[in-house]
Amino acid sequence: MDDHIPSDSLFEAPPMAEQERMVEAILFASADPVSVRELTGRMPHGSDPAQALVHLQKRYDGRGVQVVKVGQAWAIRTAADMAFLMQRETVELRKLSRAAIETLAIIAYHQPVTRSEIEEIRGVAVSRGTIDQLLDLEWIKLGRRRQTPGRPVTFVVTEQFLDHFGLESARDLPGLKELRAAGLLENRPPPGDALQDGEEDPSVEDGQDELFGNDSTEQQEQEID
Amino acid sequence: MDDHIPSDSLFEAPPMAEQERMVEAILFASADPVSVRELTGRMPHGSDPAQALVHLQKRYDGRGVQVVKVGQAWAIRTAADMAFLMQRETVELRKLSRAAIETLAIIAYHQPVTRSEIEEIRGVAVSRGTIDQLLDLEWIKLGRRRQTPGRPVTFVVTEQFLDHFGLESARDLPGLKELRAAGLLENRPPPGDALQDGEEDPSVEDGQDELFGNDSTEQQEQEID
Amino acid sequence: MHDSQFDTDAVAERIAAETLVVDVDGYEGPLDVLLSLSRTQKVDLRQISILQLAEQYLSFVEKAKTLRIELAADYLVMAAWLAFLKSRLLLPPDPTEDGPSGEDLAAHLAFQLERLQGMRDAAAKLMALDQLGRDRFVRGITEAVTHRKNVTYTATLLDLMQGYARIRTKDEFRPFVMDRDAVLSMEQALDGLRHLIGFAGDWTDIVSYLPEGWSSDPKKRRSATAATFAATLELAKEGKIELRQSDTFAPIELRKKRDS
Repeated sequence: MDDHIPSDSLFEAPPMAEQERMVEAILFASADPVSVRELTGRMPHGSDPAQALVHLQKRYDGRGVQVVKVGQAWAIRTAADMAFLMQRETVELRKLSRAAIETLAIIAYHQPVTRSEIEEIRGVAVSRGTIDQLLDLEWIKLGRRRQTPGRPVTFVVTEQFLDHFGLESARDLPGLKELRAAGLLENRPPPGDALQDGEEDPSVEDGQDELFGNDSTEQQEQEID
Repeated sequence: MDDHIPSDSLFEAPPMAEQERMVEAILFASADPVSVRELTGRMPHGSDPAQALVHLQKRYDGRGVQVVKVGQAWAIRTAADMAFLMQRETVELRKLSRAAIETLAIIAYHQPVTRSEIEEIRGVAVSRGTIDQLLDLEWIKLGRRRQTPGRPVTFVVTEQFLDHFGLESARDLPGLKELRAAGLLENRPPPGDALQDGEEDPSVEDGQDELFGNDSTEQQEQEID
Repeated sequence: MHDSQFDTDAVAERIAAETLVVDVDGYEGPLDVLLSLSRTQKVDLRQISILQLAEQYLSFVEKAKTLRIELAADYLVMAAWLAFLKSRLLLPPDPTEDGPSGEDLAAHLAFQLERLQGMRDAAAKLMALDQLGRDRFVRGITEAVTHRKNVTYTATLLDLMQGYARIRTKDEFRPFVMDRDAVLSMEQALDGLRHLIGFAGDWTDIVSYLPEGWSSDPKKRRSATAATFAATLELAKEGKIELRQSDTFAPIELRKKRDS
């Protein structure tokens, strides 16, 4: 922290207009989202890419390409209404089974979620292949283990998932608020199972908090720590 | 020709601002530069991509990326002055190889020392590359030639070497005895030696002399004289 | 007429049965079947009659049985559970029995169905979003960030010292063999003694047999004493000399064996 102040005065940061050009150049050059951290690392000392991004996003508002936020990173993507021009660029999306799509949705809306919770919601066993396929697409990844007996692994969605579906964060999932308001994201224990599930309760509420409270990415960073 | 006129009137071309967005999106997403003919083919009937390109080029004038003509086709490219952002210099710290460290140590402890002396002490040949690397690092330099048959060159350590290792002079290098006291000797000395060390204090100091003196210091002094 | 009507019914039944076969394959487990059946009630999931649903499910399982369709175990478990639920819902509550009421169980089942439906709807909304590679596109011409690696070699003083110590220690083991100026070997002592024992007519302290120059330096003296002592033992074994020591730590004395 202390280092910053003298170095800021030692090396003058480029004007904001220049910083905006730099961010523009870097984002255009990359197919993958670029994190603010990486932008900071590549731009001259003292630059404020977060600020430059605000300007840049405004500049591209309504253009044929858009500056979008993906988790903690940024990318330029074509505007969705231009899709009809892009037959040539269209990628054959792997056909996902109904099981895979439902499993993905459950992970996205309930994350972090364990396999047995997914099974409880779908009322059917989740095949290894379904999870593998989603892991393979890099749309889901392992989250931190649940602090319950057996310490089961949880699944969370990835930045690639957000990028693919054009979401800034997992909080922007469509219909999330309604589902939550209807109480459908609660992990309600079956009656009679109260004892067994009572133990899990705190962690379940944790899970909800994680989804709505912190950003999912933050939570992932915590995991790394 | 005749077909054109009715179709132009049948399908109204999108507004120029929309056409500009389309060109922008196509150029952005294409893996290769796109010709005007291709743009015409992809855009709605009646569009004038050439005109849209003029607008788009003007819009990107002075930005971090540029709309440029590549042969007969068009592409969005990084502005020339942003090229530096596409390079990432990383400084990789690499440990010196064992051979290099040993060679350097011999030079430091025995300087000035010839290559054949280094080989004699190490018991293995010293590769040209190792010496070159040390010369390159400016940690050693050529000393004066030895006044023996063949007049072999000698090596000595440099100021940079002393700087790097935080030494006032090569004489500050710890002696064998200190190395042993510091537990740096990998092999335990033979029992007889330990006895010697314990009992004969003067000879211990002899040992030090041996280190610098016997072969090296004397020579060094002779040279200096 | 009647016959033909019967035939028509039979055909319809067979078609229904075949549909069922196909449907069982298409179902994603018993909850999915329940969700599908619940749609036939044509009411909001929240107003669904769980009792009616349980009956529908049980008849579904019955039908599957008559058609000899192998239902997976979880379908049968659900059937058993729903039969239990049905009895709970129909019979007046037994005050002696513990556990959740039929209403609680039914409410939970309704919740599960609603939640599954909620997830289905969410999945559909998710897939309807503008997907990358379908609706939105990434940059076609990317520029790789070239990594210019500047390799800086480093070594610490410790590395240097360890390196040197390594070499010097290697050296030390060589001198251990050659550098024997402070060590008298037993062979050397033996050689010397063989020459000298001829002159040893009477008991003499073995210390006096130490070679010249080996008695002042303590280290040399120790080595020479040990070697000489070992040599005298050898000679005694050969029967050339006799040894004696009057007391612990007293001088060890030798003399030529008289008989020989």
